[in-house]
Amino acid sequence: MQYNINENGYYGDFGGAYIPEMLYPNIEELRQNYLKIMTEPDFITEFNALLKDYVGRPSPLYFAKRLSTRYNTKIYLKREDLNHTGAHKINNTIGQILVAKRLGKNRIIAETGAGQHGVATATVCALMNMECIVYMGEVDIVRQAQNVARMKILGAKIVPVLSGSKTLKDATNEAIRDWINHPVDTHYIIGSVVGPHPYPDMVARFQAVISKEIQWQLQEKEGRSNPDYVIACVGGGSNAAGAYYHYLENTDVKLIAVEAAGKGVYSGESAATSILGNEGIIHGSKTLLMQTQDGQIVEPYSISAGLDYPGVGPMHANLFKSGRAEFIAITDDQAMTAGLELCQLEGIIPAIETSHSLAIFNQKKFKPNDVLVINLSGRGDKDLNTFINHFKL
Amino acid sequence: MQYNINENGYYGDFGGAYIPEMLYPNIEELRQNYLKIMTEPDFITEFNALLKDYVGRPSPLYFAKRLSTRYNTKIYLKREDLNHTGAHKINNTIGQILVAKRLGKNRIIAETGAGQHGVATATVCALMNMECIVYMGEVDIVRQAQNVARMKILGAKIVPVLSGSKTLKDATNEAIRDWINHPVDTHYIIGSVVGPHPYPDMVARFQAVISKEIQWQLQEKEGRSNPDYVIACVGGGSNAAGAYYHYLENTDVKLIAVEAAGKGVYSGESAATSILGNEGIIHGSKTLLMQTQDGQIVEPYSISAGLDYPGVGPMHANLFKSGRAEFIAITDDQAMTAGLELCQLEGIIPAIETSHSLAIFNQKKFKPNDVLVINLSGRGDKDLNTFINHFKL
Amino acid sequence: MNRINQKIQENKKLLSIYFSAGYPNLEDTKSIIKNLEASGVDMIEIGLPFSDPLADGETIQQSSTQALKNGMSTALLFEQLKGIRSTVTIPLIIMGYFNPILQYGVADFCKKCHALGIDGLIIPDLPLAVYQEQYQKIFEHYGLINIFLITPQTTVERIHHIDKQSKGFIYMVSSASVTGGKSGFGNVQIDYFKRIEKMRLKTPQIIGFGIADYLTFKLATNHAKGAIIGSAFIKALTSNGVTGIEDFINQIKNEQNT
Amino acid sequence: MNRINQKIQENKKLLSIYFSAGYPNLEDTKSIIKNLEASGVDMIEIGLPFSDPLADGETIQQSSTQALKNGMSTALLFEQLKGIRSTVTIPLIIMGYFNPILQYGVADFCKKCHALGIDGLIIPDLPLAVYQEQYQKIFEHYGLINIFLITPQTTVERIHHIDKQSKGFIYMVSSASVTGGKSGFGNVQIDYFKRIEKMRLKTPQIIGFGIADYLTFKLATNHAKGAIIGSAFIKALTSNGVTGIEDFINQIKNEQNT
Ligand SMILES: Cc1ncc(COP(=O)(O)O)c(C=O)c1O
Ligand SMILES: Cc1ncc(COP(=O)(O)O)c(C=O)c1O
Repeated sequence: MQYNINENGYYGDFGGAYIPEMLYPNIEELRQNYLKIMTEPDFITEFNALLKDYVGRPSPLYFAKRLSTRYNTKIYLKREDLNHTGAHKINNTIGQILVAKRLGKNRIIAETGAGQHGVATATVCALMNMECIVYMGEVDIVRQAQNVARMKILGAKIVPVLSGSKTLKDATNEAIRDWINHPVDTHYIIGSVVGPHPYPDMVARFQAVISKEIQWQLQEKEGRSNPDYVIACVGGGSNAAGAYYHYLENTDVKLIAVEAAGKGVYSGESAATSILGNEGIIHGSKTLLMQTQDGQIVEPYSISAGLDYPGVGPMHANLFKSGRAEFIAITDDQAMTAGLELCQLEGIIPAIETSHSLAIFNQKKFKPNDVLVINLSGRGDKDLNTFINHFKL
Repeated sequence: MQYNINENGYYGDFGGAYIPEMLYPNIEELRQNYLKIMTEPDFITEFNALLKDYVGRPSPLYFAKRLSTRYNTKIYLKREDLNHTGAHKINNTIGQILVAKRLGKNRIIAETGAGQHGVATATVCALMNMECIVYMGEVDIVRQAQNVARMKILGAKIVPVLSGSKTLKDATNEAIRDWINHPVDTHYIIGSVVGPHPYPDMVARFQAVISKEIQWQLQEKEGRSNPDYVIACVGGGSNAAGAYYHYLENTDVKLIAVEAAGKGVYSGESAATSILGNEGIIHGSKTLLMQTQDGQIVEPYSISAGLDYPGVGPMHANLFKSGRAEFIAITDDQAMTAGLELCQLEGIIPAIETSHSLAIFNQKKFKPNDVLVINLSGRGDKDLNTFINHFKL
Repeated sequence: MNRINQKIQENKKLLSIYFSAGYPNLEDTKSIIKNLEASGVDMIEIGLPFSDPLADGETIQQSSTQALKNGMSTALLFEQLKGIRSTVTIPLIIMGYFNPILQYGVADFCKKCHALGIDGLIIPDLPLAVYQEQYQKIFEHYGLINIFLITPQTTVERIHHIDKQSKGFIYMVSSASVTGGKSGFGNVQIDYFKRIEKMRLKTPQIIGFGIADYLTFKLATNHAKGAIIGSAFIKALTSNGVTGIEDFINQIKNEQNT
Repeated sequence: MNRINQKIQENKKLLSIYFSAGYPNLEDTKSIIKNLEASGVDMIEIGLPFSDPLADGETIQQSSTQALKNGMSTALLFEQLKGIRSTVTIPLIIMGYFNPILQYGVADFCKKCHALGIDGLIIPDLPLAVYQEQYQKIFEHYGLINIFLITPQTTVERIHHIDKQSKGFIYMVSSASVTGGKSGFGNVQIDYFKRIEKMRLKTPQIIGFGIADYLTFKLATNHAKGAIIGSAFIKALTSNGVTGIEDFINQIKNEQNT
């Protein structure tokens, strides 16, 4: 079975490009060029040099001793939190800004939820001297104020989005509208493995550096390049896609995707797409999404802005449907508790998104000799107030 | 001439251990053991493994293209901002916690100004399961609120210091008093190359990894291991000590130390110790400090909490007196402007401490072929509000 | 022959009006349609509201959101359209995003449209290629015309391709914009209109986006078979309600001081 | 013979009092000294205030800070002490941190002390080794005794070493603490006092830190030649001023209800 994308832009039944004609030229330009650009030697050189010298890759694969002892299994953390700007998001924005440059674009738009993708986009725009406009839901602007400040200081323009649930989904709509309004000079840097083909594939390829590094790092540490489990949280699914990428077709490696169950999967305030969603179209892609019987998209909820999205990328829809990945839903409270536990056991403050992955130990037992790699997708500096308020510290 | 420490614990005329008898056993225990511990193979292995897998070293040496173009010279940034917790401080706290463990201590105290050292200490205490008490001036608690939140989440106890100028100097006094009160079980992790011997030397050795990496990284990039200039900001001087360390005796490499001139060197609100200070004793060390004719220590001022200190480490006092390093004073405004410039040219938000180093281009011209290494000692996430307010963004 | 094709053959410039079903009030659908026909409109696009209308500007977004809040749904819209053909004769087109149609079931949806006397569909986010591969047969089976869009950025090759696949008319988007953008046309648009005119496509074009009044309607229809008004009409509905429809249409059709 | 050594030879337990010069009022120095002597105190430590007294607790910190605010300085203290020996006969010791002394010039400082009739110095942050290497000759030249400290953590070897170097008395810090800590002694302190007693050092010990009242003074002097009161005295000064000194000293010397 094939878990990566096929030549038509689909992962099994999922994917494609369900876009209005207004976006056809942009998407087509990208589709025709992305693989060509990504395989040009000068692109590869520039991309790799920036990943190394600017982003700080390779990110370490850290054996979490105290956490491993606590749960009596072998836990490695893939330290994407140590990347420049503090999350995996920058792997993708570095890649896309280089693509945009080669496509002759000079204006960049992006959506953001947690603000990490917005910061990562504002960062590469500063680096490449491009105009940067970031769409962000008003709810997220409040709960991720720190990242808003960072974007401003980096020179980006932030446009508050007031429609819908005023979160990531709505910011994405607004970014797409901007792109329709600026079809020639603008590149839209999508922040996850969502959107019309070729975005899911392009973003997954840029994030694939994560699993590529895990392979040799684990070889160094454990004498084997395959862990038993790779575990990642899934909002749109880009950090998971990157962590799974080189293991997709290798079924010795079990994949676990962790979704946000908000106040409880069936509480009406949740973002657990795999359980609550079914097949449909969101943001140009056929995938799983949370929707009414009528096909209206449901407003999701999660304490973490980056998982507060009613869909998942088409790769993940296929991993779910095929059973290739196991999906686990984690509530706000479970995530917060697991996040705080990591702080106090390992001295690492994880993003609340990431904290969801760390909470799987409540739901699943592992064997003492199991080798787990948890993708530590981002640091929690943006979430300090949420932690402080949640635990009344 | 010798610029590193001599066997008596002095850099030229500076250094020594001017401590009350109450601290004699602690300091003596440390003095007798630190070099022995630091050269034990198992210490070296553990230290290096943590630097690599936990801290994320080596930190990149990044060629800043747009900044170099702007100032028509070759500027490399040593990316200590990418370290876990966001500054160079963790190099030292990792080292000291391993020393403390080997000395059988289970209670850790620290002072902090910017909060970076406090966070770095809280972090390693969580990692090693030790009690952590951090002394911090009340003024700094307000202006570095983000780091206060981080320390709390990491499980540290923060003790507000209300004496004196309520900043770094006073926090240091208070930490020393704590140590006097807890002479047996407690290790004091000093955060800079200050304090009684052997602290300046021990901290410098832990930070020396910075210049060790610069040597091979620059060799890779420029075919030479010696830059023309190494530039670093100096509060107590630990990031500078680390960046200079392997170049100290190599006078082909010019050293530039950047101090905080606050509202102007002679404004009465400054922390430019080399200009305003003279020889004296502060925190157990003979060095340069800002003092009245009567030997009372003067309360310093800088917009940056980490440079808001009336002394410098004895190594720097000697580098100044001997002329080995050039000292440049940068005002609040100059630093803020240079910090914002880096954000918008390179997509890197520096700490305000670090921003001082970036402002030297206002005061000094370099040749197009000069190779400069600026130690990017920390990231500016803790300073976002200060940036936003300063520039009314 | 499909009512759209019949209408196209009439020797006149066509005025088509878009509205969001269920707005301003849930039960306005039928009376809006009747009023539009009575006012002399040539064709109607009934908007099936969607929660996330990503090709639409604020006006249509808000009318969709309100319509959904009012309780509009696919089933209800079909319910409201029952018997519409007993009085209304002009072409009726349903315009909606693909997901609600997909959830209803594309075949069921088409079957229902056919039964109600709907003549065509505009589904902005159903790309031509997917339509052809998966849905064209169903549409044709139920005698529904699927309307394709072109924009100023559409390449010549693709315009010819779309022309070949099109029945009824081509929805010619006046400028690179979501709906409800600035109204009025500059030289860029006029050049584009002329460029398309010169291509002498087999399928007539109806221009949409940015048409709001007599002048823009006139300008657009100088170069095309007709023009579509959406956001401007919804704004008028918001201000003046169903009873104001006749006045609004008169203003479009007759030069007068506004 | 130095007044300290003479005093030590007296067959009695010694009460020594510390105060910060310039506190509560800038000009109180002389009258505090006189009142102390009049009240029967055996020895006085005159605190030269320092901005950053890192071995001191809150009480002495605050008195130092206030003294500096009042305008106290090294030169002024010397000025105030001029002629003190015309009336005061008990030993006078200056206790201060090293930096102000260094800035004055150690030799000048000692010379001045000598001229004024000061008998000794306590400089907590001037380590024994540095003293021996650099300053001992100067001190001796001016007949000043430098007083060294021992603490419960000081090793036996070091105690012997300090004993050998000491003249006058050894300042025996009662517990691991800055000044002004909890007053009162537990078993740990008593054991420590006994341990030192048993060492039969050549230099008499005077115990400081944690002595506040009759009971603690009594306990300490059971095991040592004398005891020093600092923070408790300063607190009394803060509450009752210079005129309350006699009462305070009486309370220390005589068992009574407090
Ligand atoms: C740290 C972190 N992890 C995870 C996510 C979720 O995104 P994705 O599912 O694309 O990895 C985000 C989104 O902002 C994030 O900031
Ligand atoms: C980022 C950063 N740079 C520099 C400093 C100054 O310390 P030092 O002079 O010891 O490097 C600090 C202190 O907190 C800091 O946080």
